Amino acid sequence: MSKIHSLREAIAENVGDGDTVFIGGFGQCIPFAAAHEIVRQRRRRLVLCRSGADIVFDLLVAAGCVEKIIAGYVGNPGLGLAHAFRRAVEAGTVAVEDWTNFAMVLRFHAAVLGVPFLPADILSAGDIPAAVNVRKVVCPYTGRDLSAIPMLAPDVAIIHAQRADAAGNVQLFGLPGDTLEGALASRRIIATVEEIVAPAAIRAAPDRTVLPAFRIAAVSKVRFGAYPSYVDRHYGRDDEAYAEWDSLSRDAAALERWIAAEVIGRADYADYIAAIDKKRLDALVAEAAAVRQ
Amino acid sequence: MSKIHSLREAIAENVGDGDTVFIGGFGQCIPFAAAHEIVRQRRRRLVLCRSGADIVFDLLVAAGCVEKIIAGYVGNPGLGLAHAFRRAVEAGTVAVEDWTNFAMVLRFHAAVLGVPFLPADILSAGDIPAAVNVRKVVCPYTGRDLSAIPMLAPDVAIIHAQRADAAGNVQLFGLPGDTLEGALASRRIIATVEEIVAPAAIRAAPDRTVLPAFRIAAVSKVRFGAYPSYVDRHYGRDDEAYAEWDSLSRDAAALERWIAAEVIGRADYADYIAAIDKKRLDALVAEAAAVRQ
Amino acid sequence: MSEQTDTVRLVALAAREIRDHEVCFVGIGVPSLAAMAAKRTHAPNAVLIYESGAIDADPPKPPLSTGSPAVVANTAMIGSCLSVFALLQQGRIDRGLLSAAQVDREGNLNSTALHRSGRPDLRLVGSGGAHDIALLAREVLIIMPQDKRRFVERVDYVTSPGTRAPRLSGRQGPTALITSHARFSFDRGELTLDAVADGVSSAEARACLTWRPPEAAPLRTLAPIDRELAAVAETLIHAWGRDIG
Amino acid sequence: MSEQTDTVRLVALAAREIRDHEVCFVGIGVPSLAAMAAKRTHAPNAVLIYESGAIDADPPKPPLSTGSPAVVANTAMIGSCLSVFALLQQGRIDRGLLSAAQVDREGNLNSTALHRSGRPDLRLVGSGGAHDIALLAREVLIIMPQDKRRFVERVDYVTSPGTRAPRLSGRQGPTALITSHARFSFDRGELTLDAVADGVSSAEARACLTWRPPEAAPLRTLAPIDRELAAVAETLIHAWGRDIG
Repeated sequence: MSKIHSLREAIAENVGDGDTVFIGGFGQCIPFAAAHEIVRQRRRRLVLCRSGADIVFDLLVAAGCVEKIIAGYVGNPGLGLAHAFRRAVEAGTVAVEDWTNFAMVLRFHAAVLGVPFLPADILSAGDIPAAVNVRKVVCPYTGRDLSAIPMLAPDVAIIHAQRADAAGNVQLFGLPGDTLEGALASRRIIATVEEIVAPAAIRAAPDRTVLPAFRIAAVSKVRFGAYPSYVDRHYGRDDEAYAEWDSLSRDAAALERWIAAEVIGRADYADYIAAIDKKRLDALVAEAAAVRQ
Repeated sequence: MSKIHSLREAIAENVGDGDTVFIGGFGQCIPFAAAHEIVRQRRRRLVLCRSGADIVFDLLVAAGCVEKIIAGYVGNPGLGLAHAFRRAVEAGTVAVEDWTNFAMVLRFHAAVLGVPFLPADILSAGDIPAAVNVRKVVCPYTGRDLSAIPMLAPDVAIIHAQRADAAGNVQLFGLPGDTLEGALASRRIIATVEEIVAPAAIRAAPDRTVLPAFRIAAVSKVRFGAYPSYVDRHYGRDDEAYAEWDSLSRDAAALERWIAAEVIGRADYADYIAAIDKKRLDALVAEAAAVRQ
Repeated sequence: MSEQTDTVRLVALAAREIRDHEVCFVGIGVPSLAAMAAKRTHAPNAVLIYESGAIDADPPKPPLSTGSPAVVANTAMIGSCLSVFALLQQGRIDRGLLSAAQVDREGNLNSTALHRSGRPDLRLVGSGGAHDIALLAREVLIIMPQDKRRFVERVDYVTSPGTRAPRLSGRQGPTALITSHARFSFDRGELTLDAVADGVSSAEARACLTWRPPEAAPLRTLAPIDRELAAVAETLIHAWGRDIG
Repeated sequence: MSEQTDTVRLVALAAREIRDHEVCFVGIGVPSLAAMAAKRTHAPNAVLIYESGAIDADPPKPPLSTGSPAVVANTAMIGSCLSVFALLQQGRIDRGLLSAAQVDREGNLNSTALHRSGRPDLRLVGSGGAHDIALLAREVLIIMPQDKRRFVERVDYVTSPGTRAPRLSGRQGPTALITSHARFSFDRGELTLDAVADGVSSAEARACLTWRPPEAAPLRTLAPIDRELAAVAETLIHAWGRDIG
């Protein structure tokens, strides 16, 4: 009954060309290893979705995997634009549906609750409502007009967490952001984790389990699988790597060369991580340890 | 900025006659101490609400505090009927609105989300929909007919948890049931807790905080405040006390005498707890310790 | 007919309806005993969900309440009421297990009130999650003691709708009803005697009904309950220590 | 005019808008620096909420992302995106702090796209939670650098609606806009020069606008920024280490 697979198998079996893919992580636990694997397997025509997306979206766009993005925000947080995304949207090679972060969370939440829409008091003014064709619904008790936020159920969710057991029970510590809404909204869930633990460790702390095994399609152990984002208790955020992406991604040709060498040219994420200065990683690990003494 | 009050003050200041009161706890953390205090202060015409209610509702009904119950279930779990409740409903002295547990959770969830209703695929058949006058709503995207579950925002929520700091940040371990939905749906929240801890203890484990200080009206430290229900890490459930209630509550006169002596006749919950066989409590404490070695 | 008591047969026959790997939404009492018996025998990978929020539970002893320490003690996950009802509405629950004070020909269940002539209705506990499970689980298994008062042509109050209620696609409503004496189906939307327990006649199986239900032709006989399952059921019933039903 | 830099004045004047005990929904960049400065000076009980789910945060250093380790490091509670947006829609957020690429007379904000003649629009990051905050916070504080390109009569794209949008009762939309040089109000639904910073003329305050806004009469002058607040703002800006805006 083990759900443990190599990340290569997990992506090969669960992410198809043209799939709508939710990518988890909000600040922490952004599944970069899985994104690299998607690039390596040259998936095409993906529809990416989530609330606020960071440079993991930019990477997938730059690598030519993406046809459309459905999101509330796509950028390099605190630094500015996602340059590959900006170029692709301006060139018309990637379509974008502009929602808001709350709207995206509600779209997933509707799918989690199994209903086709949820009412909300957003998307009632400005240019977003017309751009996404949001419809109205009237409260049958109060007569109040609300926006009907349509459910969104992705084909597959890709998330990263601290740990899971072989059965696929996933435990996430620290900020979940919109990860659990997006995952539970999706038909299939792939989880990468820092460590695989015994079932007894899960059942000794069941209020730490955030996704039950029966909802998980595959679990892959990938140490540093969310680098350069961070994982509470494991490693800090490599802000400098985000700044490096800001520089690198301004030049389309240089970015293409980097992807060829550092993503497609690597056997797997361990190979990519092995090439990073060990002192740099050690410092991030020390930083995480300092937060929770 | 301390929110710490005696339970007497917390109830006196936050629970008024005629209030709609959410009572938290699902299996664990049922706030019996707070209920005893409500009885002792002779609150009247309360409207009690939650999803599945146990004998804490029966006690409040028997003590004459209740005008109406809005719930999905009222009973003595595993043992059968809530006898005082049954007598009161049959005599017409307490009104009851019969929802379902999911419907009640959605009513609170709508209030938490700040919307007047949520769509759902329940209350579409059987005798419940007409009894509670549920209305329909049509999905503007799919044309699908759904039930519109109306929001319910209680005046005050009363909950029990393991710990809080003086500012009012509450941490709950183990089963929350519908406690957090009901609390966050309510205008005011009163929390009783087993222990008050330093703010640093809260901020060292922020992913354990379930209610933020700014939403809390009052915190009271009441050791064994959820007895005879249980509190994960503190004490087990006194199943025998539930069985004793089943016997006792069958006789209205005997029950009235018991309430006069054991609730109204006690200075506070500590006084009530002090009268319980210490071996019995020790066994429950040992039981809880055994669960999480 | 074997030496097994009615309660052992009730729990064991209900347990046999549960397939391995199924995701089951479990109520307290017989439903929980049956689900636990299945998980301890032929369905070790059944995923038991209790409405308190316990997901993939494996209680060490029969819980008195859906939120009892036993439900939580060995569970894989603690969610909330909202999270498990969301799974239910999403269509991710294969089988809901229900019992009630009354059941009728169409599988309607009553756990709200019983009519009494010349007196107010006898007030019961209400739906709990039963109404929700009846409408939203992919299949519903009804478990009832062999008790004539509990089988009526039309329930006094429809708490949990039966076979005639409209439902989302893939939600079948009641598909089987188990007693200590028989298995009933709802193949044509109506309670239908599908199979009798080993050693039970069709007349005995029907004795809990005031009407004559359709019968499958030919009427099957259920395989005898094996010793292991009977022993597990007996252990659980003993640990439960209260009335069944 | 004092020695304080424009960025120090921008952060400090914005910080002064935040009252103690207010519940603030805080975006990254200047809004976060202003909220942190307020919390470290006159508003120690301000409750800072970040859309990542951090509630009652007290970041040890300016976070680069709304979900950065600094946001979480010293927070009282970690919820989810859903739980904090729920608080927002419930009406429990006193003040939302926003910045944007463009703002117009009615307080509409644009963070989605900029028109360019003869070329495709310049694509920006999108709403994030800004649209939601603009509609649902009880009051919205807009914080903008003194930069002529960012003040337009009509924004190219209305990401976050301004004063004219219909809202739930108690939700006022933008009530103030702070630059390094002035405080603007939206008292009549339109950007109105309300007060100038100490040592700034009304012409200087208006220099970022291509149009002449209404002015409060008499036009107030804001109190000088005290040394403590200026020092805190400067420390935060230094730790931020990136462009403001």
